[in-house]
Amino acid sequence: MAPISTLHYLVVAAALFILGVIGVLTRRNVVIVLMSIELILNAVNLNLVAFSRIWGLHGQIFAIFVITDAAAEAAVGLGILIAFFRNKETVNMDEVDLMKW
Amino acid sequence: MLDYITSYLKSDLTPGSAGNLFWAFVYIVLIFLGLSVAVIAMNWLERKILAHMQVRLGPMRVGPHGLLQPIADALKLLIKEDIMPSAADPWVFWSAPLLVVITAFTVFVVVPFGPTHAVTDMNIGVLFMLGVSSLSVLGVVMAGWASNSHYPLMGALRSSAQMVSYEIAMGLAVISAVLMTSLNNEGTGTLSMIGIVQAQQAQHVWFAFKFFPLGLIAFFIFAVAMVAETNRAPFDLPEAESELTAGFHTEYSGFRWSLFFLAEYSAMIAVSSIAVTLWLGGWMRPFPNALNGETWDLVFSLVPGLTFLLLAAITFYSTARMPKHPYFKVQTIGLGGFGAVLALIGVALFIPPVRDRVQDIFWFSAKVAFSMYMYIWYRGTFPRYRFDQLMKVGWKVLLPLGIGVLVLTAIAGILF
Amino acid sequence: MAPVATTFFFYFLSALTVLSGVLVITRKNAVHSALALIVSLLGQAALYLMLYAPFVAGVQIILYAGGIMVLFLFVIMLVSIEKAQKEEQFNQQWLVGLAAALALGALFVLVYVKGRALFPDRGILMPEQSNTQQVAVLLYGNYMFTFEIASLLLLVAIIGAVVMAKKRI
Amino acid sequence: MTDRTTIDRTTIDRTSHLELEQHDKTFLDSNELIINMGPQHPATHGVLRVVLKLDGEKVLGTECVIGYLHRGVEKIAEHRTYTMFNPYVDRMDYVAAVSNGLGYCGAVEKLLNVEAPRRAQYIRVILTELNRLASHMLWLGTHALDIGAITPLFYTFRDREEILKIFEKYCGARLTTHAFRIGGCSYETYDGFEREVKKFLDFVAPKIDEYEELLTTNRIWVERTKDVGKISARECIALGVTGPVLRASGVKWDLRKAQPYAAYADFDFEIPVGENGDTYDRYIVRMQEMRQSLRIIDQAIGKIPDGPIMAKVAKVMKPPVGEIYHSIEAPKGELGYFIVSDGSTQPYRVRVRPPSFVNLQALDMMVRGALVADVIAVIGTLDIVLGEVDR
Repeated sequence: MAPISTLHYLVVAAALFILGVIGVLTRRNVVIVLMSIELILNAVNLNLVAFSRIWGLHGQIFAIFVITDAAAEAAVGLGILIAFFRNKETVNMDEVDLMKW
Repeated sequence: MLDYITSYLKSDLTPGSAGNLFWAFVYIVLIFLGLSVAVIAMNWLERKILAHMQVRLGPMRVGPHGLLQPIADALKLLIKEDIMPSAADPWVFWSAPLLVVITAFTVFVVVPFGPTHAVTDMNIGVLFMLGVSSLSVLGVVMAGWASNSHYPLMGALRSSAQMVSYEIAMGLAVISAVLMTSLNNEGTGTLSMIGIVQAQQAQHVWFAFKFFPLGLIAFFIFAVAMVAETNRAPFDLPEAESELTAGFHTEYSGFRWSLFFLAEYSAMIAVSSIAVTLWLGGWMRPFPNALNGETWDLVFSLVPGLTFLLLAAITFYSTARMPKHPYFKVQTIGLGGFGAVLALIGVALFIPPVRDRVQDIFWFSAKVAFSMYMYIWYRGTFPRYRFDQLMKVGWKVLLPLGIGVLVLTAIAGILF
Repeated sequence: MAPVATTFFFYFLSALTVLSGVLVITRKNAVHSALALIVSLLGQAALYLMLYAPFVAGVQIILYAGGIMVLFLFVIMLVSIEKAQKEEQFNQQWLVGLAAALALGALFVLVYVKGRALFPDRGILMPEQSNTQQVAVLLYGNYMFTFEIASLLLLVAIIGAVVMAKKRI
Repeated sequence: MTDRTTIDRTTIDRTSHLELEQHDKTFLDSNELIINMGPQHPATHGVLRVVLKLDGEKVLGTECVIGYLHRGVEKIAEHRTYTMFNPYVDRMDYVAAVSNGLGYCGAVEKLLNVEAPRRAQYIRVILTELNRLASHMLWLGTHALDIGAITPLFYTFRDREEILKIFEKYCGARLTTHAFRIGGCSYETYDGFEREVKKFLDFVAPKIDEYEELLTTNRIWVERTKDVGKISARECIALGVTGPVLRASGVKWDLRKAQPYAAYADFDFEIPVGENGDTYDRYIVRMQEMRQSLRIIDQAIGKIPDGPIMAKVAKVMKPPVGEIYHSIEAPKGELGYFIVSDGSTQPYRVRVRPPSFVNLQALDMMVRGALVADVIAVIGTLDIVLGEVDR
């Protein structure tokens, strides 16, 4: 087998990214959509870390920032979800069609 | 092959760092066995010590002084019917105890019982330990949710909130210890568990006594947070018997329940070993700064053997006090045999090569054992906190204290 | 230490990561999805270790698997999911979504095939011992300002989450 | 969508009936989770079932479901003669059986218009106060256990054992003593009774200090009990709550002083009262009461008179037609017996006013707006015995 190169990692990351995109576009459950976003962010992270192996550590720093961002996004996203659920009693994405309540 | 095996013994690296798979495997097996024995012993000791604190005798029937009680319990749990509620989520219900056990055991990969006695030495050792032990909360949440019942769910919500909030105070305390490792000529600290102990060796002080009282306060924060992390009294709200019957593992029985039990005790040992490594000098012997020199080294190196001889003496004393009745014959012989084994171990620990090898492991285990005793003591003494009070302690007391200690440690590190 | 069985571990871990990724977007039950995501994240943490990024791996385990996912599970337990499970799981535009994803995949394939030269196979092996230090030096040196902004972002997120989730202010 | 009213202790409607049917599916919103605590729960002191309506951890209301230990004691009385019914009352509050007997015997004696001799009265006082100690010790142990302190339980049980030994020596039974007869006492004191009781007093006084040492200034204990399950004197009186719960709210009401029965008028003792009516005050009041009991026993032992232990009572009792209400201060509060006689050998009707049952009414009021953990603490502090609640 060929030795594992950067490209191998990139392919894994691409697969995860596509999975995340499918999840975001097709699922109706808000929680799962949020989790799909996490998948996308993670795919990006994997790319960054894989590149950091070639071009220095900056990629890892970016990965850490992305994780920070993911934490912030999850907190706000879940907060919105709770507020949404309290008003609509559903977690269906298609019902999110009001700008205010 | 033989070379491969013996070559490691001469190196002063951990098997993981030396890349020696054979010895790494041996260490893993040893730690697994040792941990199981420790949990069994802990079970017996906790019941005995609690009993004696509460003016009763504790287990006395199975074996002399109840020595075989934990084994009887384990057998009972294994034979018991394993019940799964019909409305439970089978996969999650099934995997939750496994996850808890796996995380509790995985932590021990980086615990340094001595300068070379660890499975491996990661340069993110502390981070790894905190990370993996924080995974156990997932198992708790899964167990509570999968049971599909009110009490477990409330227990799971309580414990996840509790574990997540105390992790922060814990992390702050850990960082101030890591900060202390950087007080050398190069100014480089380390996250490696072995590196932290070596830093304490280089500075000739346990970090608990560094920058008095800063180190002590950080140790105190960690000591409180680790009790909360492991859901033990007085922070045992998730499994508070009088409130939530048994919390997140109410619906578990038999073998699966025993896995939770095993995980709880090994998690206690794990966090105790982090505390010992970070603040109590890991495998260092006591008083490294005040009582140093060859003579003291020799004196302290005799302590392991003496400890075992003392235990043997206590056992022999108890044997002599056993009732002289044919009914107790087997038990008396058993207790005497146990004492003889202890005495043999004690004598063996005086032989110089063994003595030198065992030093580190003995001191480390002794400190962990002390920490475990504290756990039992807390349980015997304190009432239980209420949930809002628990959160108050975590966020309003420990967190500001942790930040303060961290800042002051940094300042002290620059000044001194 | 020298890595052992890199090829095997790479394929094993990436299979684990991708398969649990598939589970994330296909499970009916949100808790199962979250658990699959945790497995996927842990697999990725192991991949980071293989890429000589132990610090990022540690952060991934603590923050992602131990922190964010617990938050997710917490919320899933708070909102009732029984009703959501009985409903239709995919929305009407699932064909469009699938097509978009396929197009994206084709784009990736194109880029990787055409731009192969951009990603040299030789990897500069980072000295494992000082990874944490190097990250720290960069983080508190070059990226100091970014770091501070990130802390601000987190503060805003905390306030935002509290405001959103509170029953009444 | 249900109306989302703010729930906090000051604005909460403490009297409205709990509507269990009306709830949402999850507990994200205000009024949601219904939890069934008991009848098999480690902290409900028996087979009490409390249905809790929760908002997260906050209690919106409770509903007590009782009757799991109902044995129809009052009905049994209608088919037993006055003497035959005497042992049954021991089975109501089985941790304070002597008090039950004292109340019943006192009531029938009043009905018959006889009075027990002085010596019998003194023995009654000694045994009843010993029993008050035993009951309070059991309460302390279980209450502390509910709040999470497991050790006091064993200490109190160790010391309660000494009391039970005295009971056993006196009348042969430890728990359901049946110590008194209508008209006096069944038994003369055994040899060395005074000496043993005195020895016990010397033994137990430092033990009470020991319990206080473990708990009174324990930070966690104080935090868990201060301002928990508060009830004002007004609310206590409105609900008919008596005993230490009432006294902890600041009402100096003790039947031993207010309408002395047996020989209580002869003794010098104080009525400890609290101020806030919270769980901590109730704890302090009961601890003080234990010390006062020691004082009473000490005085009683010192001046126990000689003489007969039985008054002249007919073998077949036929009280005159009429009705009587007699109440005593049992460890848990006012224990009253209402007996209607139709002139036959059997009572026409016996009605017991059990303190536990009445005090349990206050549970809902005390825990509304509190947390789940407080419910446990409050059940513990009310000191209920299900045998007495259900009868």
